[in-house]
This record gives sequence, structure tokens and C-alpha cells, in this order.
Amino acid sequence: MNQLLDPILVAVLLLNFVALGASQLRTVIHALALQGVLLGVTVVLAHSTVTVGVILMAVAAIALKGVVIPRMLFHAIREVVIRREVEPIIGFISSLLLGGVGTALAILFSKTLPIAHEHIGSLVVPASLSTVLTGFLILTTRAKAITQVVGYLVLENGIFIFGLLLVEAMPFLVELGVLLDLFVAIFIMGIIIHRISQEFSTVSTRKLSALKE
Amino acid sequence: MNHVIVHIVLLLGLPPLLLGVIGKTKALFAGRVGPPVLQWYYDLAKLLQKGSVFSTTTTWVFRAGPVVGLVTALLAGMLVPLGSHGAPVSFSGDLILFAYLFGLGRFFTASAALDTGSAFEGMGAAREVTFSCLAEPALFFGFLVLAKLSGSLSLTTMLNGPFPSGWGVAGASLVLVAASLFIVVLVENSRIPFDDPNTHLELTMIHEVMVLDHSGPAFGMILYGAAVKLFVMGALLLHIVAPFQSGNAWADWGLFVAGMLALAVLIGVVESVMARFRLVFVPTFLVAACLLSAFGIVLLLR
Amino acid sequence: MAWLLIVVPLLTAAAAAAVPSSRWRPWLVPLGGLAHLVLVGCALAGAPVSAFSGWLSLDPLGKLVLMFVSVLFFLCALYAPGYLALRADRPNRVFCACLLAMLAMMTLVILSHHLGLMWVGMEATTLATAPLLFFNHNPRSLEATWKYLLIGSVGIALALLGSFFLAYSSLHEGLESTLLFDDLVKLAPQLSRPWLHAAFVLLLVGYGTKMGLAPMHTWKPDAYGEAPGLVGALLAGGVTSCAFLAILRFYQICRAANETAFAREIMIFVGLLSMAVAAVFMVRQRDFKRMLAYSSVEHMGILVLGIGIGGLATFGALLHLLTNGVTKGVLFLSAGNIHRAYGSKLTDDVRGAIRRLPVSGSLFLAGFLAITGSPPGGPFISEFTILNGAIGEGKFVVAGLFLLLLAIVFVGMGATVLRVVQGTPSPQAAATTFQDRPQVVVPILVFLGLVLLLGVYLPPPLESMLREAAAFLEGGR
Amino acid sequence: MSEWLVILGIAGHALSGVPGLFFKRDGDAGQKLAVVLALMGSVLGIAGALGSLRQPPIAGWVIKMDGLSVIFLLPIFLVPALGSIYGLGYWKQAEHPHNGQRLRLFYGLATAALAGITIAANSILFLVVWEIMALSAFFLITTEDEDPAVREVGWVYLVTTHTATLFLFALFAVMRSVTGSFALTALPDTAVVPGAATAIFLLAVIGFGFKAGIMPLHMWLPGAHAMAPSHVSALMSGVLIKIGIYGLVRIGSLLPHPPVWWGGLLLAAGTISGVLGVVFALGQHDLKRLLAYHSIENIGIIVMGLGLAMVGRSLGRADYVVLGLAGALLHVWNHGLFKSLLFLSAGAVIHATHTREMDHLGGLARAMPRTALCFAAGAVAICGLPPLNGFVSELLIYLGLFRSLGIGGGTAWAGAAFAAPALALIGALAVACFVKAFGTVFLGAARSEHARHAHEAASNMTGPMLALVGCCLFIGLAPLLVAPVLEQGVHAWAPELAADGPALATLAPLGWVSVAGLVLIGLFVLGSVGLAERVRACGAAPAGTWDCGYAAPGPTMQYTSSSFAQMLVGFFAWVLRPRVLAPGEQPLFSGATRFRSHVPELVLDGVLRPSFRFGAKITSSFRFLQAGSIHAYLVYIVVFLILLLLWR
Repeated sequence: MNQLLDPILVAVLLLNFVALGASQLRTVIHALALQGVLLGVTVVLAHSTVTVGVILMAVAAIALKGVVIPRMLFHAIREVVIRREVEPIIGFISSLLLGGVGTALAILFSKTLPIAHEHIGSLVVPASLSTVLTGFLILTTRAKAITQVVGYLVLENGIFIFGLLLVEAMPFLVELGVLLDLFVAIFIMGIIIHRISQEFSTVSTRKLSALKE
Repeated sequence: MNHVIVHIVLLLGLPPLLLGVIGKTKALFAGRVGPPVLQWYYDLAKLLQKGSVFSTTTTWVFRAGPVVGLVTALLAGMLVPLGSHGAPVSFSGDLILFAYLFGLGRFFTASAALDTGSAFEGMGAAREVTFSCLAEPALFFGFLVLAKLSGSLSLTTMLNGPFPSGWGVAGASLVLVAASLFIVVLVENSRIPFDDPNTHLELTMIHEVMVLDHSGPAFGMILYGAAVKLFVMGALLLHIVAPFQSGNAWADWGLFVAGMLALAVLIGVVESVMARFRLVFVPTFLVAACLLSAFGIVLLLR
Repeated sequence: MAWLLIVVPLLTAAAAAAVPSSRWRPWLVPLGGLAHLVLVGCALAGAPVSAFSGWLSLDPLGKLVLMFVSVLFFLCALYAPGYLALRADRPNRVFCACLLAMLAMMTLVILSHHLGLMWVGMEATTLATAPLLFFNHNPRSLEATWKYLLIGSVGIALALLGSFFLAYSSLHEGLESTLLFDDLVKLAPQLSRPWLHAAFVLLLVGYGTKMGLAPMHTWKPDAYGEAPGLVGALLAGGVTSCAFLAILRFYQICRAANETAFAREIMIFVGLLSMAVAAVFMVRQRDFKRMLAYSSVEHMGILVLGIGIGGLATFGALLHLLTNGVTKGVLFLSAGNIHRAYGSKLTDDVRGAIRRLPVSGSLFLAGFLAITGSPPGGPFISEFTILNGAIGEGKFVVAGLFLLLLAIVFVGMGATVLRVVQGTPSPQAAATTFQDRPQVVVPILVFLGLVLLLGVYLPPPLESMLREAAAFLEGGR
Repeated sequence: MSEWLVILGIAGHALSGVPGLFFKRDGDAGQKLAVVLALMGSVLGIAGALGSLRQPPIAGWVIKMDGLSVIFLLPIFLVPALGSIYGLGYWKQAEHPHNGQRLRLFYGLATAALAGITIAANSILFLVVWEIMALSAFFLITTEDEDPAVREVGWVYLVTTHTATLFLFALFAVMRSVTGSFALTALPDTAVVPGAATAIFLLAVIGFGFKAGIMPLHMWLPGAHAMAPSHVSALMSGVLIKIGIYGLVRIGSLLPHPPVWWGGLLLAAGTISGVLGVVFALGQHDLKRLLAYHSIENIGIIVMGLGLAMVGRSLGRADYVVLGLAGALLHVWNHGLFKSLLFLSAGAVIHATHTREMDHLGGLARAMPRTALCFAAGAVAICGLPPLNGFVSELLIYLGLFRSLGIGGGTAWAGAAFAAPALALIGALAVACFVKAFGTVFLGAARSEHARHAHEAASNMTGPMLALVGCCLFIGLAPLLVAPVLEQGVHAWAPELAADGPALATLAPLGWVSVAGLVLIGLFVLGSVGLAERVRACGAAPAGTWDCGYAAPGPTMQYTSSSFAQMLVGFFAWVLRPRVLAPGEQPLFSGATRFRSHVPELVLDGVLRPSFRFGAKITSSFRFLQAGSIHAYLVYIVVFLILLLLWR
């Protein structure tokens, strides 16, 4: 495991908290973009031998997670003329606290799992799990559809981090397939958010509760 | 063979006499001279000569009622032994036929009453069938006791078998059964204290109110049938309370007739000394009768 | 061969996207379905299906599901042109293309023995079906699509994490980490238990979301309620089967790793929970399409329950996969017709369907009776087999709960269905000019035929397929 | 050979309704064709059934035909055939264009399925035909589904029958877990873990009890019988509910060496159904509901006989087995005959007056003499009175019960003896109830316009009824002729008796029954002739009813069915819970007032509906979980995930 990996993961964790704490939608998306770039870098670091494939992979990740998707999100915001604030269902402080608790729990849980000797002490597992939890937190505590997309992306990032542990197992093609799926998913979500804003003149999913018992 | 003939003769001939005896007894208690003992024979003969009146609402059921009532009573009479003599018709299980024959009679007499469309007769029919619903189980509990004692399911052996020895082994049960059967006999034959054959308050009558509309020969058949029914059930009871036998067959016939007359007198006495119960008490007594005979079988089985 | 199975539908999809005439385009769907059916026929006949150094291959389990999905799709495809002709107001380019793409992706999931690849395919089906749900382009369908997409994606993401855990559980033991299904089964005994357990749970929850197991089923009533009946049938019969297949693969790994007990008790729990939740929501259900969705939840529960019971019930569960699928075909399509005829799917407005639509109404009733396990419907045999399995395994409490829940479901579902079909047609019946036409009725009749066939007689080849699949599944060790 | 005749017969019935689907809705050609097919089917079927008595039982993997099957096959082929003839007049296709075809289709299907059940040799086939029968019955009950009341009773029936089916699923699953196959074969003694045997028995009692209508599982029965067309009621009450008895008998035959409490349980259940059934019947004022409750009563009597037979089997008392089972099986026939006779007569009344309300009828005996005669015959038979068939079967059961005192040697089980007075009570109550029914409907004066304009039913309706009367009379007068068939049934149930079991004729005075019956009829004829002669001789004058001097007795003054039963209903008010809507305090010279009394269905209205409402309330209290908030949905996923992660 590369020494540089852990510091970057720490940064990723911090970015989780930014995403949780920020009140401006732009800030959140910026944090997300930065997280994406960092993850792209980690790909390179995770591999013991850097090959063309790895570089390609990293570039793809950075391009998608760091540039394309954030742009799409900004576009969506711009297109959908709406207030730029995040609409938290619970306050920022409490979401931060929950995030902290979540991270702690994630670390504890990762302690219960046996780690392979070469990964002993590395932050990968805790970081990925806590990022996953952060993603869930954003998904469940933010009203705006866009913010939920952000949450989903954070979730994906968490999983992506875990992927670093088994770069050997994960063939290049599948990695690309995963990224492609992610891209398409976000694309369709973007379309739907656009529709939502047209139909309901808001992107708050609070309005999206007509279908119920 | 002779005994069969005697049986039939008695069955056909004796019943009105019982009614006469009952009437005479009551008259004596009342300090009256009363009608002659054979009065009922005259009445029946008279009724057979009389013209009849049929309500325009009635149908064949109205005419079938009296016939079935009489026929079933007579047929039942062929199943019970008189005195120490076996019944002409006797087979294992005839006791059930015995009970159900009366059921058939009840069905048609009650239907005949309803056929007139009269409120009173409807009332009478309702009471008749209602009370017999309670009398029936009492009768069958009694049968259970007798069957258990005699180990047989035929009236003849049941009634001639265990007595008087039965009194030795199971006196208590027999007393209970006798008591309950006595109640049943009184109710089924509409005697005081449960019913009053010759009251004039239709509202209080059970059996008599059913036949208000019958007249002439049909009415005669009804009266005769009722008498036969009393005779048959009385014979049943007599076996339990007075199982006396002399060695001689013909003497036994005498004993039997005497016994029946004594029973008539007893009924007469009861009717004279007791007042008629209010209608609402009749069910109570019948339930009591059921319990008595049920207790009788329990005593046997313990 | 394997490539063909996937590529042919994709090409047809592309063609559908290209064809200009929206009158003729729908006919490409049955065409693609037929082609796929023929290919599957060859594959079953023994043509070697393997590509990508074993990443794609066809095992007995895959054979069963593939055959079923292909038949189901073809019959639904036969229904499509008639349906789309009725909905001429709506553009159908995306619809047709996505239908075929969905078929391709389902095939990919079924064939792939590489867990990552399978994941990609599964997520792709989610994405391919989203536009189908949005076919009606009204706020309700929009909401349904959004929920389906988000919940589905989140769930599937968990499945990916689960796959990673699985891979890591092998890596951890110093073995070379792999996501190849066959290798994992071989290595199973040495896998690290904690990672394996966590992985199984994550995968069950993840693919369970796609399958619609409670409590991850929440998207289902909305999606099935708003989507065209045709799409509902495909989701309830096809996509869910693929997700179930995925779960089965991991169950198989658990068996190979001697973790059967753990996997089974969790599956029994989830299965009963799903049945219970479905039962609760089916009682007094006023929307008959949502009711069908809950019925689907219930039957997914039954599938998982059957696997959890094991023994004879495994066979029953696999059979139930087929019987439930075809019966759902009857129900969703006839419900779609009734919906068309009344312009409403609420029991307040829909009465006397048998008088209004003699064929569709009767079919809806028949489908209800079959799905609730009345002989001689197919589900009767499968559910009865599962019950026999449960009692044979000595799981009397499970058997009792199973029957109790079936009874509750029957009461809940029956009240709604009878209100729809019986009586004199309500005024809304005159709302539309829709009538039973051959093109929208014949496919349903074929489905019903299959239901009854499976009920009274199991064709020997099919039976042997089922037995092989069950053996393959139970023969993990 | 003979089994193929039976299968042909089944096919005939199954297809009888099909051609009609292709004929005009307002023509009766399809109906005539259906009747012909049904008749052919019945002739073939009965021929096959009787023929199979001459050959050893057929025991294949699919079909199994022995004495029991034959005993149940005969009424199954007889009653529906008569019913479909009756339908020609009662349910003319021309008068019911939109449901006549459906009715006949399912009428045939139900008949065929019933016959199929009795010859099914494995549980899968059994369940399939069972459900076909149950569902066809549902469609028959809901023939007039435009009427909400009909939909209601249909729904109740559907729920009950499906519950029963689920119990049967469990039953056969347990059996399979013991025997290892789906074949309906006797459990090997060694294999029977007591638990499994008891489970099988109890599941059978409940599962089949629903169909048979044993109290308290009868809740579907009164409404369904009342609401269905009358020839359907005849089919259901006459043969369909007996199939529950068949299941009970069949399963009982597969369980060797039952513990004695099984028989005791059945005896108790039978007694309760018998007494309560007739008591509830007394409370009814709807003619068909009354008859329906009597079905429950008679099922009770049948179950008593079966219980006695089981006791006998546990104690090794062949005489209990023979008398009890033969009585039960014969009563299955008898009830099939006289109950369908009664329902058909009731149908004729309804067809003529368009009301089932007894208190609106009266005096029909003059307008419809043949129907009245048929109803009277049915009433006498169902009360178990000589000389008709009901008496014979009850006699057998009585003899068995009395013998349980230990008469005839051997061990006694006096517990059964106490059922005899109960049976007597049932009989007496039945007499009361049918005097009430016959009297209020056919006798006295008409109580309403409906009744005043009644007309005799067409001959294609009275014909089948008279045929049934003939059957009742035949069994009542010549029981010796049917005894051998019954014995075959008994031996199929208890094979150990086939070799050296006592003959029915030696245990029961069947010959005497015929003699008594003939004498009774002879005396009756004699008496009536005599009476008629006297009346003619002495002259008879018509007059109005003498109402104890009341000047103007009117029809409304007659005793109604409710007032007739008022005392008895009072005795049993503790179980009947009659609802009385009586006028309150009336002023002087009060105007018109109403008095109404009604006996609700105890189990359905008293227990089930409230509990179902409660259940629905509970379930709907969970609705908030699906409130449409996607956030909540995501939370479910997380929570559930964590829960499962903490599983181990």
C-alpha cells in the first residue's frame, strides 16, 4: 500500500463532512467534484505497478467523477431556476453530528472485520464504509432531488474506495462498465430532475409523495 | 295366539273405560254422581253418527290428522307388552319405533290444527310440539335405564325381563324413571296438572285447543286415539311400578286390567287433588323429568 | 452463441430506435423476442454457450431462468403492438428500444458468471426500465420512476459493495482475489467467514431491492401501479427473476462454504417478512394494480422462503419462479386491459368488469384464483411443493405461518378482485371504447394456458431442467 | 370396465354446460341439450357405480373405486340430474338470458368434480377436483351477482372454502411426510407417530368440517343455500356438503387404530351440530335458511354415526362400527334425497310466489297440492319418522348408541349412550320445526298477495320432486335391499370386518321396519277410507273456521312461523340471541305498529365479522409505513441492512 494513500483518504473523509455541513448547493457539489478527483488519484496509488490501463482508468474516473458529473449537476441547478440552498430535513449541526457518529461506527465495524496483513493499518476500509454511511445520510436527510443525487454519488465513492483493495480482482472492463452505469444513471436522474422541476416547479422531493397508501 | 287376540281386544276396547274411570273418580272426589263409567263409549258411538263441519280453509291434512293420530297410537299399542304377556309385535329396537310413531302422530295432528288457520289452534299446536320436545329426551333416558337393566332393546324383554328382580338391583333408578315417566304420561296425554282436557279457557289448553275445529266422526277418532295413547303409555308405566306376576297366564290378564284401572284411579286422584299449573311451569316439570331419568341412568352406570 | 444472445436484442433495439414509423416499430419487439427465443432454443438444444473465458456461460440454473425470461418476454412482446396501437397518442420509440435493451441486459445477468459483470447488467436493467415506467409522462409516473431509479440504484450499489466484500473475503485468506463465480464456489471453504456473512447480507439486501423483498420493496407498488401492465408483467416476471438468480448464486457460494444454516435462516426470515408485509398492505387495497405489486412482493417472499427451507422446497421455489411469472403475466395484462376500459384503477370506479370485458374480466379472476394457489393453477403445485418441503424438513411453525399468510393474502386480494369483476358495470365503464380485441387478449389466453398446463402436467423436459437446476443449487457440496 | 362407465358419466356432466355456450341466449335448445347430456352421464355413472360393486375394488394410482366411492357416487349422479330437469322449468334460459349458460356450465362442472373427488386416488388429483368443485359452487352461488346480498354470501363462501383448502394442503402434506407418497393409502401402523396421526385427524376434521358445515364451521352455509337458485341449493345441500363427510370418512379409513377420544370428539361435535342446527332452524323465518340450518343438523347426525363407528374401531366393537357407519352412510343418502326434495319444493314455492319469507305465505296446499304433498313427504322423512327413509338411518344410529351401554356383550363405552336422548331431542325439535314450516307455508289461509296468486309448478319441476319422494319411500319400506351396498361401504372403511364382520341385517330389524311401514300405510288407508265413508254417510257442511266465537278471523290472525317457534326460541335464547324489534309503550287507540324478530347467525355475525373488522383495522394501522416519503424508504433499507449485519 502506498504511503500517500492514507492522507488522501483523510481528505476524502473531511470532504464528506463538508458535503454534510455546507448550506450552499454549489459548495456541496464542489466538495463532491474534489472528492472525485482525489479518488481518481487513489486509483494510481492503489496499483503497485502503474500500467496504461491504470492511467486510463484514473483519467476516466477523474473525468467522470471530477468534471462531467459535477458539470451536469451545475447545469441542472442553472437550468432549474431555484434557490441555491440545500434543504436539510434535519439541521446541519445534527447532520454533522450524525456523520461523526456514522464515521465512528464505520471504523468500529471495520475493526470487527479481519483485514489482510498487507492492509493492516490502512484507512481504506473505514474510509469507504464511513463514506457509504455519509452517502446514506445525505440521501435520507436532504429534501432536494439534486442533493439526493449527490448522496448517491458519495455512496458510490465509498464503494469505489473499497474497490481499491482488490484492483487485481476487478478487471478493467468491469471497472469501466461500473463507471459507465454510474454515468448513465446520473444522466437519467438529471433528465428526471429536469422533468420534476417542470411538473412540480420545484426539485424538493417533499412534493413527490402522491403515491402512497 | 289367543293372547294376541286378547291383546288386540284389550287395546281396542279398554281405553275409553280408563277415561270413564278417571271421570268417575273425579266426580266422587267432587261429591258428584258423575257420568257413568261407560259414558265414553256412548260419546264415541254418538260422534260416529254425527254429521261433520269442515272449515273452508282446510285441506286433506285436516282429515289426515285424526286418522294418523289413531293409527299410530294403535300400532304403538301392538309394540308394548300388556301385563306379563309379550307384545304381538316385538323386535330388537322396537322401542325407537314406539317413540317415533307418536312423533308421526304429533306431526299430523299439529299440522291438522294449523290447517284451520285459527290463531287458537296454532297456539295449541305450538305448545304441543314444544312440550313434547322436552318429553322426548325424558322418555329416552328412561329407555336407557330399562335397556341397561334388561340388556335388551325390545320393549317386551325390557319390560318383562328385569322385574321384579330389577327393583332389587336398581331400585333407586327405577323410582326416578317411574316418576319421570309418570310426568311424561300426564303431559303427553294432557292431564291435570299440566293440561285440562275439559276446561273452557282455550288460552290455557294445549291438546284440546288443537281439535276445536274437528267435529263428528273425525272428532270421535281424535278422542279415541287420545284414549288409546293414554292406555298404551299407561301400560308402559304400569310395568315399572307394578311388575306383579301370578303364575297363571289368564290371571295375569286380570292383574293387568286391574292395574290399569288402578292407574286410572290414581290419575283421577291426582287430577282431583291438584290444581292445574300455570303454563310456564310445564317446561320446568318436563326438564325435571329429564333430569330424574338422566340421574337414573347415571346411577346405573356409576 | 453467448454473444448472439445479448447482441441480437441490442441490435433490434438499435433498429427500433432507428425506424421512423411508429406504426410499424412496435412489431420489432415481438420480432426481437422471437429471435431471442429461437437462439435460446438452440442454446438449450446444446449449442455451446460460453464466451470470455467462462465469464459468460450457461449453467442449469441459467438455462431455466433464461428459457423462462425469453418465453415471458416473447408473450409480452406479442401484447405490445396491440397495446401501443391503443396508445397511439404516445411516442413509442424509446419504449420499444428500452424493452429490447432490457431483454439484452437480463440475458447478460443470466449468463454472466462474473459477479462484477452481473452487477453491471443488473444496474443496466434498472436504467433500461426507468424510461418504460415513465411511459405515461404524467406526474405520478414521474414520481414512480424517480423512486424506482433512486432506490434501485442505492440498493444495487450495496450489492456492488457486497460483491467487493466477497472478493476481499478470498483475497484476505491470501488467495488471489477473484469475482469469478466458479472460482468462488471452488474456494468457498477457505473464504473468511465475517467477510462472507457481511457480503451475503449486503448482496441479499442489494439484489433483494431489485427483487422487491420487504422492506426494500417500497418502490414496487408505485412502479407497478403507474407503469403499463405490460411493463409490470416484465418487471414482476423477468427482472425480479434475474435478481433472484443473482441471490441464488451467492446462496450457492454460502452452501459451498458450509454456511447454509446462516443463509437459510436469514432467507426464511426475509421470505416470511415479505409475505407478511404484502399481506398487510393487500387488505382493503383499493388500487388493483398496486395490489398486484404487493402480490409480487409476497411471491418474491415465497421464492426466498422456499430456498431457505431447502430440500423439496428448493424444487418448489424454482417451479414457483415459473408459475408465478406466467400467472403474473395473466394478471398484469388483464389488469391493464381493465384499466384501459375504465380509465381508472380504483375499485371505487371499477365494477362489473366481467360484464364490461367478458374475456379480460374472467382472465383477471382466473389469474387471481391461480396466484392464490387454487388448484389446478400452476402456483398451486409450486406452493404445495414448498409446503411439503417445509413439513418434510420438520419446519412446522414455518409451514403454519406460510399457510396463515396465504390465507390473509387471499382474503385481502379476493375482496379487491371480486369488487372489480362482479356486479353491474359502474358508469365509468362507458368512459372508453376499449373492447376485448384478439391482439390484447390472445397473449393473456396463452399465459393462462401455460398456468393451467403447469398446474396439471409438468412436461418431462421442463421437469428434468428443474431437477438439474435444483441439483445444481443444492449440490454445492 | 365399470370405472370407465363412471368416467364417461363424469365427462357427460362436465361437458353438459359447454354446448349451451354456443346457442342463442334466449333459446332453450342449449338447456335441453344440457339436460340430455346430464341424464346420459347419470345413467352411465350409476350403471358403472352399481356394476363396480360386483367386482373387486379398483385401486390404481389415479383412480380408486371401492364401496365408499360407490355410496357417494350414487346420490352425486342422481340428484344433479333431477336438478337439471327441474331447471328446465325453474331457471328457463329464456327467463335468465345473461346467467343461465354460466349456471349450467358450472352446475355440470360441480357435479363432475364431486364425482371425481370420490374416485381420486392421490392427493394432487383430489385437491384439483376438490377445488374445481369448490370454485364451481362459488360461481353457482353468485349466479345473480348483480345483487349485493348474493355477492356478500358468495364472498363468505369463497373465504371459508379457501381456508378449508389450505387446511387440506396441510393435511396432505403431513400425510405425505408420513407415507412418503401422494397416494391416498392407509398409514402403515409402524410409521404413524401418534402426533402425526392426530394432526392428520384434526386437520381433516377442520378442513372437511368447513365443507360439511359442522358447527361452528358452518358459517358460510345458511346464506349460501338461501341465496343460490333452488336447484343449486339442492345440489349443495344434497350432495356437495356430503363431500366433506366423504373426506372425513375416507381419511378415517386410512388411520388404523384411532384413540377412543377421536370418536368421542366426533360424537360431541355431531351432537352439538345436530342440536344447535335444528335450534337455529327454529329461529328462522326465511324458508331456505331454515332448510339450510337443517342441513347442519343432519350433518350432525351423520357425524354422530361416524363418531360411534370410530369408537367401535378403537374398542374393537364390530357392531358399533357396522351400525354407526352404516347409519351415517345411509343418512348421507337419505339426507341427499329428502333435503334436495325439500329445496326443490321450496324452489317451486318461491317460483310461484317470489318470496322466501314464510310469514308472507300460507294456504298454498290448495293452490299447489302436488308441491304440498312433496314437501310434507320431505318433512316427514327429515324428521326421521316412519315409514320414510329418515327413520331407517336414525334407527341404525340409535341401535348403535344404545348398544354402547354394553348391550350385546363386550366392552361398553357409555359415553356414547348419552347421545341417544340428544338424538331424540333433535328429532322432536325437527318435528316442531317442520310442523312450523309446513304449516305456515302450505296450511291455513294466505297471508299476502304473493301467496294468494300462487300456481302449481310445471310438471318438469314436480316430476323430479315426485321421483325423490319415490326414492324416500323405497328406502323407507325396503331397507333390506340397500343393506348390502352399505355393508360394502363399511367393509371398505374397516377392511378387518370384510371377512367376519356381523351383517347389518342381523344387527338391525330391517325386515320389521318394512313390515311396520307397510302396516302403518295399510292402517292409514283403512282409517281414511273409513273416515271418508262415515263423513259421507253422516253428511258434511262447509263453514268458516270457528275461532272460539271471534266474529271475523282473518289471515293476519294466524300463528306465524315466528310466533309458532316463540316458546322454543325462548328456551334457547342463550345461544340464539334473538333480536326483537317490539313496539314500545302504545297510546290508547294506537295506530299501526310493527313487531319483528330475527335470529342472527351466531358465528358469522357474532364472531367472524367483528374479528375481521378488527383485523382490517390492525392492518390499516400499518399503512403509514408506505407514506410516499422516499427518505423513509431509504431509511428502511439502512436499518434492515444493519439489523441483518448484526444477525450473527
